[in-house]
Amino acid sequence: METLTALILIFIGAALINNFVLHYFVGICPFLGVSRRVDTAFGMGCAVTFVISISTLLNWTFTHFILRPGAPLPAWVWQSLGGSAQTQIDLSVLSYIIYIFVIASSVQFVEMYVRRFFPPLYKSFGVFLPLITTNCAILFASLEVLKHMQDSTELWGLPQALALALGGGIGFTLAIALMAGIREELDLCDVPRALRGAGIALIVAGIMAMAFMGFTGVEKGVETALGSLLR
Amino acid sequence: MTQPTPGKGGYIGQAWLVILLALLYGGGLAGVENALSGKIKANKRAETYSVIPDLVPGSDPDKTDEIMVRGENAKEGLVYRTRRTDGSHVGWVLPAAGQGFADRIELLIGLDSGVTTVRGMYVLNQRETPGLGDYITRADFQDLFRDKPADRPLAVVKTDPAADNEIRALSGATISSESVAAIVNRALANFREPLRALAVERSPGNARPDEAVE
Amino acid sequence: MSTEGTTNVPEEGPTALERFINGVLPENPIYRQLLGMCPTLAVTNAMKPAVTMAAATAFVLICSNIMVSLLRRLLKPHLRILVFTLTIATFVTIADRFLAAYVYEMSKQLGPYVPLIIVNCLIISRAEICASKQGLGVAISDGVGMSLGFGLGLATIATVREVLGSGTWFGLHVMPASWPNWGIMALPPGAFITLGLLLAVAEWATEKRASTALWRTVRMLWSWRH
Amino acid sequence: MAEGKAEKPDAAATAESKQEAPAVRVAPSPHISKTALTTRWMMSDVLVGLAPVVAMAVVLFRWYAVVQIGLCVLTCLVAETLFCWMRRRPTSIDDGSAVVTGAILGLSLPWSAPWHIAVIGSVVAIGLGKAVFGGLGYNIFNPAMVGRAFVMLSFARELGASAYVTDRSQLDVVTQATPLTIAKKVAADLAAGAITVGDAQVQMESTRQLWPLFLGNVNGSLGETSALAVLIGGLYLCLRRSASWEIPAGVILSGLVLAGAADRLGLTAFTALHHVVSGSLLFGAFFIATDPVTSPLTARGKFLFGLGVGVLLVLLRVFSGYPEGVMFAVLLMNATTPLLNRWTIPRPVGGPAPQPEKA
Amino acid sequence: MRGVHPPERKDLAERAPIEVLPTPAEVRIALLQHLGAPCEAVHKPRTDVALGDVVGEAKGFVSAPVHASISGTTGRMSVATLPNGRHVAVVPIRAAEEQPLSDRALFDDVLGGEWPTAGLEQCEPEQIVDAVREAGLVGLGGAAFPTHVKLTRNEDRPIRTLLINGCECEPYLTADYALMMEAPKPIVAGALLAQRAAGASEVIICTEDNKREAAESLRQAAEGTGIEVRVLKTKYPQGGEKQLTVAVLGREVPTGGLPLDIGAVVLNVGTAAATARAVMRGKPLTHRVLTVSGAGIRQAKNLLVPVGASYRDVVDCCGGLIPEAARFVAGGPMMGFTIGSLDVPVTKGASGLTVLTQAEVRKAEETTCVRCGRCVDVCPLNLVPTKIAMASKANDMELAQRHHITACMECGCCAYVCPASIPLVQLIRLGKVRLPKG
Amino acid sequence: MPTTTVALALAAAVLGLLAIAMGFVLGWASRKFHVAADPRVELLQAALPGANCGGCGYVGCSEYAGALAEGDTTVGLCAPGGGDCAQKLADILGVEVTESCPYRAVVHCSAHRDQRLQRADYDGERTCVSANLVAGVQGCTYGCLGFGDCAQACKYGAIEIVGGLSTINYEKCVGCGACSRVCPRNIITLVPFKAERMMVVACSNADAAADVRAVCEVGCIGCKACARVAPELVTMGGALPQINYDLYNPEESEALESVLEKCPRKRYLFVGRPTAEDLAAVADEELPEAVTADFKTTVDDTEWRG
Repeated sequence: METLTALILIFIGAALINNFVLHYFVGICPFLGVSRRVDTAFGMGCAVTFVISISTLLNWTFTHFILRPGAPLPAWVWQSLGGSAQTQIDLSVLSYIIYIFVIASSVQFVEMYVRRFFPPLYKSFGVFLPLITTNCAILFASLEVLKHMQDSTELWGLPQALALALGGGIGFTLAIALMAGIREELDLCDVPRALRGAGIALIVAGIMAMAFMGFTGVEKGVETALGSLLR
Repeated sequence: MTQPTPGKGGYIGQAWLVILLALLYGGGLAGVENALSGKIKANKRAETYSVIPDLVPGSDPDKTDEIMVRGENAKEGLVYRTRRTDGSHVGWVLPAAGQGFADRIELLIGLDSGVTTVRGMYVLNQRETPGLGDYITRADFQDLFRDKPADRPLAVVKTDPAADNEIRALSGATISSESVAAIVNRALANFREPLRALAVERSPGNARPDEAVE
Repeated sequence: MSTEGTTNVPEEGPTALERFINGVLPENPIYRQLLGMCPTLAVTNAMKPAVTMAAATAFVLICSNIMVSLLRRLLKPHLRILVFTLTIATFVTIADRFLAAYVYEMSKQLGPYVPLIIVNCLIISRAEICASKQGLGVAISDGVGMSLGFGLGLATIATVREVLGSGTWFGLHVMPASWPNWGIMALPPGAFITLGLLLAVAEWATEKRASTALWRTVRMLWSWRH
Repeated sequence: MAEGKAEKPDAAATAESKQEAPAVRVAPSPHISKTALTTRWMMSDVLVGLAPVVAMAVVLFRWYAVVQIGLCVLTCLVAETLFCWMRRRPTSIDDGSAVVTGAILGLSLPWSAPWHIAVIGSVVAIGLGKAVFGGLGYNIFNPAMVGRAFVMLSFARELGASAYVTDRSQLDVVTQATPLTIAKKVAADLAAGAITVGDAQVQMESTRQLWPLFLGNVNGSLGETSALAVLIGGLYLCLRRSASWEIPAGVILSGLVLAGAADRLGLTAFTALHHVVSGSLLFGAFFIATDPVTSPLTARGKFLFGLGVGVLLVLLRVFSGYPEGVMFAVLLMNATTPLLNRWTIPRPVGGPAPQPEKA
Repeated sequence: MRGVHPPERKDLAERAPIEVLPTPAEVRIALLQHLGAPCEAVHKPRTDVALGDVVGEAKGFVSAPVHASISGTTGRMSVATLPNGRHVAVVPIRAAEEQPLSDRALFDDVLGGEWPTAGLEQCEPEQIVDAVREAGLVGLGGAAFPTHVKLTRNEDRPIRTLLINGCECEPYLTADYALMMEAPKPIVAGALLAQRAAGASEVIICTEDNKREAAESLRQAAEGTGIEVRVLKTKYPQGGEKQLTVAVLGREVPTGGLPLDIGAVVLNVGTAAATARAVMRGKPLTHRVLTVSGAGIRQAKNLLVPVGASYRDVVDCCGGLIPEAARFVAGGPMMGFTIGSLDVPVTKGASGLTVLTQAEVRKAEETTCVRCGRCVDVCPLNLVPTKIAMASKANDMELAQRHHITACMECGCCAYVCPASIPLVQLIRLGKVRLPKG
Repeated sequence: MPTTTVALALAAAVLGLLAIAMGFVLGWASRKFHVAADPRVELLQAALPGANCGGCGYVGCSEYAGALAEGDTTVGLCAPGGGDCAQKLADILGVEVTESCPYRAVVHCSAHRDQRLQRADYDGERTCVSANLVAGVQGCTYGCLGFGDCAQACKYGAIEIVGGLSTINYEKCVGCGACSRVCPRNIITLVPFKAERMMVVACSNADAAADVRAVCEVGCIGCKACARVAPELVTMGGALPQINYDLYNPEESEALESVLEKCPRKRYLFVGRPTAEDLAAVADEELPEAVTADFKTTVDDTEWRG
């Protein structure tokens, strides 16, 4: 039960309270660049959610088995080379490189796969894939997971990692879809010339971030509420 | 990423540069890590250890050891056992974390050796509202926890404290204050008994610092 | 693959000085190119983290420019992005570890935003546009110029946010004691709004640029290539 | 307000032709219009609707209310003039929207807010809430709520729950925390197991009576205390069609249902009815959410918008760190308005037009 | 169903009997007076033509010939800009000294005399349709759709109901009212003929409840013919085809379709009367009843006007203009078109001339849309006018189409209620022009 | 320190293995999943920076490359790539500058406000395209409406409304054709400027003489005098003369002079004076598609409304 609560909290946290875009500022580039039309924005959001889940899964696996201090793979190599069981091999310095490699190659793989076998899907969603490689939201999710895999007070397993990825992806989709709706509206508005484009988009994002600040403390409220409900 | 073209030669053959660089960079990074990891670890350690004398008065940070303790909720947690310079057990530093108003709050709780009194509290990490909730990092707030009873839950009140287990909330930041108290309460509930058991089991004098403790 | 952008192209393009000047103002990465928005927004609540971030980015940018420029004749077109990424990620890791070792407080405060330099479009686009085509000297001066521009951008935003949000600048009190701190400036909305308004100011200033002496100077320098 | 007109190149042309004054005037149809109906008229209607609320605020909070609301209105007018001047446009203060924004902002602040909050809030409301989008009619978010949120996040201490109770006051009404703050605290304590059910009942005693909540003899922001005054003004607006009844209906309906559910589950210390009459739910439903510019166009969209505001505000009240959620709920729903407009395009009489083949 | 209630102002011309316009010195017959292909002139300049002679021949099925409305001599072809903006060729006819019919005789020829309602079985449907086509009959309510096209039977889409539209919901206009009051017989006769031609099983004459006297007069005339006279609620735009079918039959004409799609045909009362004249007397459509009204005219009148007469002649006949007159609207104030000068010929579809004064046309200055949604509330077609207008203005045709721009009938309700005085109808019309062709 | 050595070796090995694995998998995948595409797309993509910044409005470089290959868009949208990139893209696409003389916009109406007859005051949306929907704004249904849609559309500030007439400043005009696309009356065309000053027909009214006289003091009355003087250079399109610019030779000034002289309404005008600098500025730019003269009055396109 406690795990379930934790998962719910991680999910809500990533989607609403600490929304990736509006709170952590990751994924700003597509948030500003691909939010001119609602349909496109929604496609982008779905693609990000998909990729973020896949890459978090892969990166968690890499971290768990290779990169974290005391991971089984280097330990096995070390021991088979005759090292002592006490000493831990720490490869976490490679985390960043491996993460970005995994993200880039998985994106490319998925892109090629979808393009070959599901051309209509590629039309509507695959075209966003290359853009996602440089989307910091993906890397950020993996980094957050990494942080919690190094943190002794709250060790994350795969479910937690996926909850974060999914929440982050859905939160990104929500933010970019709202933004796109507003920007379609802004096309009909008499925005001062100097503000047109990125300027007004950022201010709208700022006001949206203000609105999302309203969710501050929801984690705590939900935690307490779930606690009392389950009791 | 650009679309790779199907190679005329072997694909790997084309990528020799990448592989070479990978090896080079990997080695280089390992070297950097080797050179710096000691210092980074020391930094991390220092963060906690520098406040230990403050949290448990009389303790010597250099004589502190880290032990894993299984709490009441069956989860293992790291606990610092602090000792005087002469090696006698003086108290515990218990790291705790929990949900604050905005985000997770991480803090350290200083306890006496019998876990009867809170000797101090220090907030390590927080992201509370600037200018409001983040007042929990101020010394005057943290001092409120000094010498509070550790055997029953602390309560947050808005008036001047009447009982000894009451803490006056920060004006305007009740929730952050309450969150801190709640984190302390929960950590104590989890570890009060196991720590007391440890303290009795290894009363000063016959404790061996590097012995693994279950 | 064609010869476009790869080995046998004679080296051409702007000179080192032009690259340098370009980076600072005319092609300012933040205000003109809108690159690297993520750190721009995330670490500018105060000057200290902003400057640290700018320094880290500068280190990575300059190093990756050097590396890419040295390797430029070996790059295969379809693998070049891979090489760039690998290089950048390596230098980012190094920067990250150095920060953790020597400025631990800052490293903690910057958190995930240091590793996120890897996906800062600025660095990869400099590698692509300049370093992979031009010599070492140009690449370095480009890196320095762009870094300065980036740092300038971060510093302006951080100045506004720190002064309004905490009444301080680099931690020093600059506002009267009665100044009510605008808490929002330290929060995400403040970042978005400040950058949005500063972009507008930059846009407005460029519109009026012909009349400003500063711009005339820059233009004069710019025209040296003719 | 001839925005966008002044810079048209035919300005001179019109002036020139005026001299000749040809008798004939041509124009597109229709050639008659409901002359009584203008934007200014709608805004003054809102002000009339606000009158009982303002009156109640003055009765309860005396000159604090007068100063607060007056300062907001004044600053909004100055800011409006300033921003029009910056854009080299003719001033648009005469359309009355700035007065409405100022009044609503003033009414949504606590009596104790210091003067700089009113000033900053008003300037931000007009500047970031309205001017950056191009002025009245273009804003995406409710200007007053943008200003309110800005100062709320900036000066959390002066606008937080504790700001309502200070010893500086000589007012009878502010001896106690706002009802929602009490309810929130009690619910949280109860959920955390810090107090017993009996304790909770004792602590809720002061707010159990519905009448004081309804009449307004309780603490709160200037405009939110009296449900009665809000209802009078709000119903007037709905009857005059200056506000769409669908929105308050949606807010109240979903508020009642959700608050009732929360009450059943023991997540809140208030009943559904208490939730509706306390805090700024009604004020928000009738005066803030109904801002036509930032709410959807169609009846269905408006109702959905109202439902959304109600749902969000109860959720925020129950779960979030803030005792009240109207401001954030309205801003969040404002962000969804374009999407709601997109999804609630009504079916035209005779069905949708046959779409031309896509190339 | 939604709509608006603009001030009716029908009292100005309501009581005025139909007068005959004195034969003008010159008429200018436009070669395109209907929806469809333009006519081709058949006479060289300086040819003598008699009243009723064909002046322009129809080309194509959806077209209608035009006829000389006076006797006289044709002149050199010229051009005119019709109220709807169409720039068309016109054939001028200079009036002969001698006109075949005096004013009184003309009235009797067009509307008076006997109109049998029995014994119409001898008229074959094809015969009726042919007569209607040769008479150049078009819808006199405004849209000017060639009538024979409407009445032609179609196996695939049988016509069940014939609606005779006497709603005349536009303010000021009383031409149909006057016709119903003074000449109910030809309306009834024409309705019966049209019913035979179209093969409709029922005929309903519709009018609004502010014209109860007209309904009574029609009821008397329709006694024993099986025609129902129905009185509907007064509301603008009750007389629109789509509104009428919904109000009477409870069925909606599909967007982009015709009433025919739901088995109905809608004819204006004037068209019905002209049908009777064309079939029973073999006379083409040369005259029509026109309301001249509004505060800017000295004397509001209902006039029987030859097609092609200039509005200046019409105004002169009504005592001229008052000095404050500022706007000439061909048609009613809600959907009518302004004309830049009075030298514009009257067409078959013209229903009136409303002259508004300076004071009436001074509109409030346009402000920005505050999205109050009043236009949405009144739109009889359930559209979102402000969105369509804004999309059209910003040239975002995708958005406009998503909001069903083509469904708009430009009735003007939205612009009538708009508190911001935005020319919504014009912007929507602009959007229709900007729509991708094809 | 064996730990260090092993860590070093392991780090290098892990990265190296990963690189090999990736290279292998992706290489295999790219063969396996290969989709035949326009070869130019790949070239274009290689020429683009690959920053995938989305600044061009397309989602990523590959989509922009695709759009370029399809001819849906123009080179030069890539901000990170800059001018060099645009040049490269143009080279790949084979976009060349074929025309030797620059085009310039010409307004085929020369009546200022007071020369137009039957004018009325207009209360409505103050744009040409909207005013064009209302009859009777002025008598001439062909002439310039003067609300300045073209001036608004001109990015170079080359159009000004002078006395109700759209007037082009040839110092600034670059011949982009934006004005001609927005003019609802289609009276702005692009004329090949073979010389600094070109002769143009400054009227679009195709009606007969009497009708023109009724609405305009200066409009062309279709007298055909010009066509008789220079039958090759000038052809009559109905009642309106048209200059055949293929045969137009700025050197033969007598022919031009005679045409100019013969015109009773003086509706032949010389316009323009693009400077040498201007010519140089556009010499390497891609020229827009020429807009050919179409003097039909656009009200004919609108739906019939009763």
